[in-house]
Amino acid sequence: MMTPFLAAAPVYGLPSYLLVSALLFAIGFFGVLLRKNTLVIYMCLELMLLASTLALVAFSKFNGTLDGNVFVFFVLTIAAAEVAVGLAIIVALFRQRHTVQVEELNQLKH
Amino acid sequence: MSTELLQAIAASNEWWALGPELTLACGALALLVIELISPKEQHRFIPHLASMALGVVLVGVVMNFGKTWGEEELFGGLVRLSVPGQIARIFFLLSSLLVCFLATICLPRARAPRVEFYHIVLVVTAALMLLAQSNHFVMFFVALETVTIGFYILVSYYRERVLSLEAGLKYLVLGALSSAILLFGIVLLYGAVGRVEQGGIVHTGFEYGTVLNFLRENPDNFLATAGALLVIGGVAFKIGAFPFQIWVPDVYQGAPTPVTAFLAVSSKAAGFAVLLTLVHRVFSPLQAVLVPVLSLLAATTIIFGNLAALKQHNTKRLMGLSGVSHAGYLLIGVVASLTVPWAAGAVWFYLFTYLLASMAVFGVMAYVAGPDDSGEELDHYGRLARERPFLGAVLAVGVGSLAGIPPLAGFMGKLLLFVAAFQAHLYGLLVVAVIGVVISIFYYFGWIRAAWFESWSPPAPGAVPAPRPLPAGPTFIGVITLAALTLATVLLGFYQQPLTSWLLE
Amino acid sequence: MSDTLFLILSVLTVAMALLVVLNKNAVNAAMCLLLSLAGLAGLFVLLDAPLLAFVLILVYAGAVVALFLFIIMLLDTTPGSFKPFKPLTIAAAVLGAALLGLGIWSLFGRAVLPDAPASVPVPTMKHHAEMLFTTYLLPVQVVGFLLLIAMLGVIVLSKKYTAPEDAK
Amino acid sequence: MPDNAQLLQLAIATPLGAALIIACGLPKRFSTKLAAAAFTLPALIALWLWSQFPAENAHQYAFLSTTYTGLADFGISLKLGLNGIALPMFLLAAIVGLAAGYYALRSGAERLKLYLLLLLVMHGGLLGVFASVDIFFFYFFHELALIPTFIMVGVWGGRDRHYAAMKLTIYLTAGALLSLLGLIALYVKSGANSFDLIELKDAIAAGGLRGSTQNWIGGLLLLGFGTLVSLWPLHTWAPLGYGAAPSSAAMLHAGVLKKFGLYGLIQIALPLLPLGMQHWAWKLALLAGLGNVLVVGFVTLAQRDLKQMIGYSSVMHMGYCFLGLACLSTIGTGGVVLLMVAHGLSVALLFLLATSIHHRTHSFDLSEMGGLAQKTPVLAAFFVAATMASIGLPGFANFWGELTVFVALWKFSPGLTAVAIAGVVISAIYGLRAAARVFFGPVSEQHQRVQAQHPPADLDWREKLPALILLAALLFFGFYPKAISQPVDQALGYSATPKALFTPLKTR
Repeated sequence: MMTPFLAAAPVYGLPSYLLVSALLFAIGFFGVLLRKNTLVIYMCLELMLLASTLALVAFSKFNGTLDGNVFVFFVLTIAAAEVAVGLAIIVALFRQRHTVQVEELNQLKH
Repeated sequence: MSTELLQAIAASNEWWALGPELTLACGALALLVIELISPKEQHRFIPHLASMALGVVLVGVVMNFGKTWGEEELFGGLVRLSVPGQIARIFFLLSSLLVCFLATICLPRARAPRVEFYHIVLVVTAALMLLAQSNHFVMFFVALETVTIGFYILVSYYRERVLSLEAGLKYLVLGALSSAILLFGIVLLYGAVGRVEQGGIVHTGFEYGTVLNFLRENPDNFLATAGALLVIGGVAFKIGAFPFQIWVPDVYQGAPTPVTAFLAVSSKAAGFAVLLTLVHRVFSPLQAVLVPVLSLLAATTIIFGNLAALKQHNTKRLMGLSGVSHAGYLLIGVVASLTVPWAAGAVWFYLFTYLLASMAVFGVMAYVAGPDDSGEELDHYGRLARERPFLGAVLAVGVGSLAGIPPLAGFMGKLLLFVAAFQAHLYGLLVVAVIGVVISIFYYFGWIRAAWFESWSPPAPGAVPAPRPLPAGPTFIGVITLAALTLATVLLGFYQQPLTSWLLE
Repeated sequence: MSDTLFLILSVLTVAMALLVVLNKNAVNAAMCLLLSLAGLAGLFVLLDAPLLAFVLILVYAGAVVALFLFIIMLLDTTPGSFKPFKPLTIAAAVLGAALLGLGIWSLFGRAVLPDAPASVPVPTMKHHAEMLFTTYLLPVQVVGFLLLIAMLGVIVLSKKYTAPEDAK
Repeated sequence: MPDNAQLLQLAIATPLGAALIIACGLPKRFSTKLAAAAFTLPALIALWLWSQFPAENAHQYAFLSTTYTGLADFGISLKLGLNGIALPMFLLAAIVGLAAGYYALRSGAERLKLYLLLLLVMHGGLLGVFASVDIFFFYFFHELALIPTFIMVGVWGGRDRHYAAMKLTIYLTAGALLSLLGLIALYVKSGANSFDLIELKDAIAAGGLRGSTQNWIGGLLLLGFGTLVSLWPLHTWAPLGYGAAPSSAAMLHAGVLKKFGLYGLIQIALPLLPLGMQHWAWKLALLAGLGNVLVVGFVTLAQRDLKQMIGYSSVMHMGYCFLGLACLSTIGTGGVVLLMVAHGLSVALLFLLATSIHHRTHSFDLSEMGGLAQKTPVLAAFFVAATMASIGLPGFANFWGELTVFVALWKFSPGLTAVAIAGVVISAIYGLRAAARVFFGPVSEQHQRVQAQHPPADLDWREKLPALILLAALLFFGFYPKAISQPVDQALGYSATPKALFTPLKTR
């Protein structure tokens, strides 16, 4: 499936960047689903956001508009703020429960 | 990009048009400053300052209602002034005012810091208002994330309680996941639309209007359709539609009661405000895809929400899951609004009745709950009607309105949605909705039964539970607020002129 | 040249991202995230966005990953493994994988994409600044408030609070 | 001096307003007085309006008034008025409400203020139902009256009240929602875009509705209204609910509120959906004849509990109403209206007397009673009279209703007429047997013990007055049925004639 596409594009163009972006996004998504450790889950969430920024930058270049690049600034800022709040919650939780494993954080009944 | 062009864009930054948002933001800053400079014993006045700021802005917006500046795009197209935007402003201001009222009941009891709470509520309110009026995906995403991050903090606000922190964590993980999905959707739209040059000005796929034009010409563009669906999926998370509702019960239960109310009312309404804008002004050429997707979403949401709520005894989880089913009914309105334009007004009408009723119920919950408000069970309402008949009556009216029992406002909301659905020929969805309403009678009625029909479940033999302390009697302001909410709920059931004259124009 | 670089960088980014997910040790995961970020920054440079690459390294490598490492060391947790496979997780994973496959397949089969970069000069810091402070001035202000409430939130969540009633 | 239209508004507003004032915290002493006044005034107004009613134009609405509530764009407005069919029902609501209210005032119920408040809301809703020309408000007032019923059963009810309240709520809400869907369907499909019954009639007369559309809307309405009127097999809520309900609530619900569905079928379904009703007529008649009359009749025979028995008997009598309706003729429908009024009065009287008996015997179980007539001759006389009325003996209003229905039914189906007449025999058996068990024969052991502790006294005035009101009305209509039949006849002549069935309909 991939061979004709790679063969047809001697210079790696937009599709290749999008492929990398999609893969990163998927890896992050599965990480969130599968990992137990909340910290690693956060890292996977960051990966998903970064995947979007890669696609943004690539689109920005190939579309010839700068707006995508500017949006990346906002995304990075927001992602950093999210991490800060998330880590603060983890630290506060750790003080009470001494664990960061999601499976053990289940006082809320299902 | 030439300097002149930049100056022209800068000139369209008309800050005065964002007066309400700016006032709230400045008010939020002022709260922090006042906390710093005033002596500590006077800090208990700060909540009232926040409420006053919200009240003043609310009055200002209501007084200026109708004097909108046409369908005007400001800030180079980032923000768009419109009548629905004004309605959304009023909605969020009213809701936040009531959240502040709930917070004055709950926060002192939980011994939690206060000033920061009101600060965040004010900022989130301003962001919600911007979100409903945004006309540009960058603005949309930034405002949405401000709201979301504010909610992460508010949900985990009781840092002494594991449940609150756990809820915050869950909300954060799932919220960030949905944000990432939404962001990817925006990126795909941006990429698909590309560069559009019109009259010397370059437009991008971030602008709603440009996306709309693009989709009109290429309604079957795969990338754009995928992006639109991802964006809708992200919004569906905010409104708690199936299958994105998994966070709802846990987060609602763990969050402090005022925050639960804020989530249930404002966050959901924001989702619908955005959904209506997107469906009508951005993705309308994709109706062939959107109608089946949203219809399926609505049907499964109603069924799931009602069935899941049936088993609940914890009142906050019950409110959460029944809120999911309300989102389902509202989705029917959104679907109907694609063919019957006035249905958008009906959605707002429903949201207003939902605001009044659920805030009344949350007010009663705040009084009934002890210091720990996440473990409130239906059984705790056993003596409510006898000991506190006022709270019992408020609860009955609120729950009745949520259930959609005439003559209360909630019934009128449902009626308008049903009529709209009929006119849009959504018969299948109507059947599902009616089944949902009948199921919902079970659990709503169970709640009223718990409060009014005493001793409905005999206590287990042997284990005599310690008698719960009497629910706190409401303060004067509490009585006034709850009575006003109740009265409005009853009156809107009889006489809808004040709302319909706005919403259904 | 740039083709080779692209191959190297993209393989680095994706492989390191995979290792973030697969690594049992949280510290190693964080280090892998750092390397993945470095690869990503390289890709940004290839895409004519050196400024963004710089910011990415500054914010992520300098602050976010450092924060992660700091917290991991602080909490000193046992290495986390994978969640047991619950039906719900499996269903979501299968669904996600199917969607991803479909997405990638359709991306290259059906999507209409520009194949050559538009001929625009490499954006400089001035270009970015002009846009941020004219067109996007309002979102910049909003983000300022976002950072403010995030800061306040972190303070509230971390600082011990004595209620005024207790203080008396 | 307000004009008659305003008086009609006043009659509905009085109980609701009084309820609001009591809700605001009026002291108990004033509350009872206010409630008494609020129960009396609508009855007086109803009598006055009856005397003023232009009998020769009974098919048109008199005393019309329209109030806009903000939904004028949807064709919803509070439009009040009475025609020849609505007038007797309005009168019934006012009379039964008066009796039930007086009975409640002195019933000494716990939390009396709340009880009166709910009863007033219910009464206001009932009056509103029959005075509404707008079918949206018709439905709305019904729900307004229904909600207090649930609460009253749940709070003041007898045995099994929680289960009964729950079952009542589910059945009746589901029924009401189905009928609401039917009404909305009419609204959309008729093209009138109005809930105003007059405009709906005009729109349908002008455009007509396709037969298939009529069929499904008619089915929806029959299912919804049928549940509300306890059509077999959807009747199971009724005996249970009435068995548990406090007396005043049972009087108002069984006597008046339950007639909502029949009234809706007569006023809305028959004139607007003639083909749809024709489609369902035989099915309805079979369900009602075999189910309501025969099956429920035998079940009633087996009852040992006085209140349950009355509950079942009311389900059974609804069967006659459905049978009359299924005839699709002026005479049959007119008989149904007569029967509705008569049954409303008699069943309310029976529930009242059953509660009075319970006060004296402390039981509803027929096997635990006996010989009460020696101690309470007046009560016995009232009960026997009520039973005879309910069976349909001449001299009481029920006689005319049943007679007219049977005459119409004979043309429709002689077989079903036989079934219906067998039903009369059944109801005579259980009615007279119950009267005999309670009042005559030897005193049971159980009852002797109760009598020793609480020596029974005869009816006092607080019980006698409401009972007298109901009995007098029964006798009045029994001897002068023209008072109802004339306006009904007039009104039906224009709307529900079989003629309408055969006029050619333009298909849309």
